[in-house]
Amino acid sequence: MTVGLEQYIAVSAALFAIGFFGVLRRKNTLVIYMCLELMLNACNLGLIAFSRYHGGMSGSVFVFFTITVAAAEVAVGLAIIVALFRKRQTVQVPDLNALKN
Amino acid sequence: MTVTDFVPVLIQIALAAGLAGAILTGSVLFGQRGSKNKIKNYAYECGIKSDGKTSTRFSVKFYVTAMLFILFDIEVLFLIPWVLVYRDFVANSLPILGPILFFLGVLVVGLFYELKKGALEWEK
Amino acid sequence: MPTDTLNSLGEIAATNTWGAIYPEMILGCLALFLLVLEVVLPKFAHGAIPRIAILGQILLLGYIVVFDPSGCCNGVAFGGMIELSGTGQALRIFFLLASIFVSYLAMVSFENKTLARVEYFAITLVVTGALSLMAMANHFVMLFVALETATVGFYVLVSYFRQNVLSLEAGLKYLIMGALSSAILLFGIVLLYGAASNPALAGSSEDAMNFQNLRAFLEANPTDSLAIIGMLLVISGVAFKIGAFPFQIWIPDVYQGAPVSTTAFLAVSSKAAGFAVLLTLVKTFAPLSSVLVPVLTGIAALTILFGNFAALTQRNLKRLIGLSGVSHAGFLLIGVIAAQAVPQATNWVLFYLFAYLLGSMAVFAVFAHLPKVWDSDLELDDLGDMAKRNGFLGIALAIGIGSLAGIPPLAGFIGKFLIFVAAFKAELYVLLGVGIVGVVISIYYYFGVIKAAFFEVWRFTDEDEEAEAAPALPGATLTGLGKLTIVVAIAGSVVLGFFQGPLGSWLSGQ
Amino acid sequence: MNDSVSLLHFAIAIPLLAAFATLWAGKLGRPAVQIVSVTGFALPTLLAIFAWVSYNPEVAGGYDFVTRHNTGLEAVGISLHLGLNGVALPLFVMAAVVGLAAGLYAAQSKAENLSRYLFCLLVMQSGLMGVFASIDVFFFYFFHELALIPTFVMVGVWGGRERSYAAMKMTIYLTLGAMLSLAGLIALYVKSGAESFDLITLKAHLAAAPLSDTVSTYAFGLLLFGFGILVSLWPLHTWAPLGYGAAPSSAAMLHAGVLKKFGLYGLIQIAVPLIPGGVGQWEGWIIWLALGNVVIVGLVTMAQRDLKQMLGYSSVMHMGYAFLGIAAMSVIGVSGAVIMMVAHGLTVALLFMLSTMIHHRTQTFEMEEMGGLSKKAPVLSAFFVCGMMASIALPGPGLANFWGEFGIFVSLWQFKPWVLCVAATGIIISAIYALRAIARVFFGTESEDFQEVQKEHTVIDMTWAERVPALILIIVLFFIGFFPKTISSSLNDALESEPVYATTEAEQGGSH
Repeated sequence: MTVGLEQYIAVSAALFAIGFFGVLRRKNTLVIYMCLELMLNACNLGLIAFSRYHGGMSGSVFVFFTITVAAAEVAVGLAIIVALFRKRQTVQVPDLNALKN
Repeated sequence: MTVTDFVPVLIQIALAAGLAGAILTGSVLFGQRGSKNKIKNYAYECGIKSDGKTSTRFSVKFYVTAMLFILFDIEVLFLIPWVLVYRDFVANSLPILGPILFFLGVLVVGLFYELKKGALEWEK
Repeated sequence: MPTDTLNSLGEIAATNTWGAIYPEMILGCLALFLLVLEVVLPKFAHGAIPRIAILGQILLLGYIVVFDPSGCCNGVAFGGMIELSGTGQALRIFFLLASIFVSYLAMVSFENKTLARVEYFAITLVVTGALSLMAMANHFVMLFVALETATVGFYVLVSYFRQNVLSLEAGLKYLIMGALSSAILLFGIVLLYGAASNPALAGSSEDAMNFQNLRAFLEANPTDSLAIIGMLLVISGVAFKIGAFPFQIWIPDVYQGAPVSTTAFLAVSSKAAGFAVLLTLVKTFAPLSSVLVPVLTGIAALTILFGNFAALTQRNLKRLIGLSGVSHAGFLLIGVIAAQAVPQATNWVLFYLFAYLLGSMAVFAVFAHLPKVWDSDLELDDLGDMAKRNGFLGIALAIGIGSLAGIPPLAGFIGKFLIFVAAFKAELYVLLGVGIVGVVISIYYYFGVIKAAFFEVWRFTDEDEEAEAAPALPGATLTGLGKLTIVVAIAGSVVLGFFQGPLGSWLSGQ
Repeated sequence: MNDSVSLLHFAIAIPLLAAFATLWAGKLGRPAVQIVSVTGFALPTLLAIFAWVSYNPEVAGGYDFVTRHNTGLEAVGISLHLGLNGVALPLFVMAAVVGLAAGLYAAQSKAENLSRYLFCLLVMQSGLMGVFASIDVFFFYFFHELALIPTFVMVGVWGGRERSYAAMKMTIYLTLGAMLSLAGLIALYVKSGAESFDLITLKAHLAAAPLSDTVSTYAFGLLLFGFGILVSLWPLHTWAPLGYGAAPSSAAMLHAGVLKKFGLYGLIQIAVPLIPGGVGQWEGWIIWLALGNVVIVGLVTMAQRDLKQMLGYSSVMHMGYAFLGIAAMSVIGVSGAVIMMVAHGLTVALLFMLSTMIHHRTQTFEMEEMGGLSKKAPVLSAFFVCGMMASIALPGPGLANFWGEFGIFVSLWQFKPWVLCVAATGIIISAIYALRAIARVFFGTESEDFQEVQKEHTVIDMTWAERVPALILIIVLFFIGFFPKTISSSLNDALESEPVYATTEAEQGGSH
């Protein structure tokens, strides 16, 4: 058996799906956040695979930017989560219900 | 690629597992048994019951520093390709110095701001 | 490195017309300058920094409007990264105007709060620059980076009131939703890139994320399933940003929790940027319109209906305005769909956006002056008090709401009217019907706001009694600058209603 | 292209400016408010009368005082195109006169926060002047809405019983009607291929290339039901009595008297001439619904005990005649409808005003609780009797309404005699409720409620401040009644120039 583009894309799609459902299902904010990062990295994998197998660099270049963006998101996101934890002493989504009308 | 390319990985996994298994079984086989009682099975055989969580919380400062580190660490990503093509660009008089200097300038301003705000001071 | 590569790089470098994006450059540098000022200046001088930010933006806006209202040059630049056009220029002006209002609102709502004052304005500047780059993007890399710069900025702006749980929760919700939508968008881009960069297919290209190349590829093979899935994912990602139907869940909570200035920023600028992107993407995906148009039509209809019906039951002011904003997004979507058949519709969407900007800013400016410590818990009942205490704010609210409701002779009416004409020309009869129903429903809750503000109060209060009680609002004091800002917004709404004048002919001429 | 300004611009702009001046004059006190606002109402009236006198029907296209300005949407085919033709002129004058009366009455009324009240009224007035003066269909709609919005505010803020509910219901209904008619107008704009909202351009295009049957069916349907809601066409009329019942008198005068005619005016000037095909397809609907107005609403009117409610219903009822006159599509019928619109505007305004005066004296609108008012207020009762006689179109040359209904009935006779027979019952119905109202309110013995009221404060007759507006309305009513030619001649010329009316006239072999 040979590992080709299809396999990479399958893995990337699988990772993306896992991340997506994780975001929908999980209760712990930090875990949700990890799932989001997982989705971004799934996209990176796809980009690299495509640009490796189809030739052309733009995919690989895009990955640089994606990683940077992901880092920025992590920084800001964790800051918000920490601030919220200090205020509410919890990061469980069901407990964060002040905004229901 | 074919599966054969992955053989070294398999071998490594096998080696690691085997080594770990070997050491454990060795200690069971050749080690001398002491008397089994609860006290002896505690961590540190000093007779004092251990209390408190085994996992200790870190100060949030660690996280802040880690975030800042990531942010500035990522920028290296853009410097590596720059370094690789620098000579060719200069040789063909393509603009390359200006943009990267502007980029670094922004970074430096950020670092300056970060320092002045005391984000890196450990004791406050 | 091979010479032909270097030559092509040289050609690309030749298209780096930095002069063409001077407004964004200036905004970014101004933001850095503000940060430096903060750490350099002594504490007592920090009050000047917001004023410096606003002044700088006003100068920049004035320069653009007076000296190059129609942009320095058209066509693609930066190796196809951005496309300069009249539309881009109009949106540039739009975002600048919006961020001036937003900065002022922030100044107002930061009074009587203990907060870091300065970062807000720096971030606003950066986000504004990012948004107008987003409007000009001609390449998925540019689009994604600009979009994320704006979004990450918004995370901070939404959760800026660190002492207020609502603000933090809104921030977290926006964070998760925003990141999710970005990820979906990104995956869509990946699939499109994978389809369009496939050498085996006709019309593929190495730089497949450039919109022209992508369009060429889609024209070559319009039935590529990978590309279609990718397109749908990208559209969903953008739909998150504009709060269109299945993806509008975050809107009410985030709008309620965020500081009022951020709410205005999200409602106006973020939405407008989303529509700018959508306009570009609809052009790019034109070969797939057999799939795209039905999807967008469904989204638009459901968005209008949902937004209006959900707004009917709201008591909280910011939730109400947020949900009415959802229905406005639906109307704009009608314009975007029509733009495929009717070219002028693009300019009419722009006109609608300008009208929406003025109306919303008037309303949010009134909210910023209402007597509550946290504007998150403003209710309809707080309005009556306001109209009694301060007739000026009352008039401003009436005009702003009227313009949002699309009541003549206000700008919002002209905007809706143009959208309807576009829909008729494009023969979108279903959407037209839904739009009419939506207008009638929306009248109901906008009317409720007016009712809460005036019906009891206006009749039984005396002008002179008002005059002395005018500035006595516990929330924030209404300064001369504040009056000026509000007057600009409402005068804009009224004048654009009667006389569209230069803006009208400029947009029609674009 | 921008022309010089004409008196129409002033007629529209003066009330608007006066409105803001009034708001500002509120700081200076009541007299200032009254002076400024009355000026704002009087000047347009003078301009309108001047236009009436100096109107020249021989001008090309039938439109006099024509000007055109670009407001920035010329690329879309919209421009501020003003002018008056034989149909618009009488309504324009009527709007000005009723506005003046309403303004005079409001200025001396005891409304709280008078300056704001007059502000709304003046904005409404400027919208009304604009509606009948604009040739551009877009601005025709635009000015209508400009006049409509203050109505909601006035009903909601200064209204009487259940004003919130009434204002809400009016707003929803009228917005729906306006939206439908707007859709119809856009349909004309797009489907005619004219790419212009200019009525004259549209006419030219559609005369050259008429709309296809399907298009004309739905376009006319949209306009018919859109306008129909605005004119309170049965069974979409329920907002009207409720709204008028709750509205403050001046607002009711202006809306029932003038603004409501917008829909009929739109049918006469726009819908029928531009989509002659549509009328045929909807003829049955128009006739049956209009008969519903006349008969069913007429019977409902008879059942009313509340004076103001009764007036509201009767105004709804009379709209039915106008619809029938339009359905006949003959010059005589349509001109009759226009004359009736003018006369009805003046009459209903007068009656709403008088009913409020009665309320001031009896402290109630319940006709059961009144009676014998004529002894205390003979002048008031004289005015009221006169107004009632006018509104039921008492045969006789004195009052304008008679000419209107007469023309309509003649045209119906040529058109469909059976419709005439059904519609004629309306005369009896209206005679019954009118006479009964007069008898209950003014004659007979004083009810004990009324005597209770008299114990608290003495009932005085009409003051001069109240008489002046009433006199203005009555004088104009009689003037048109005695000299109907002053409007009908130019009106008929204008209608003759519309092929649709002229041809049907010839077919039905009628003459006038």
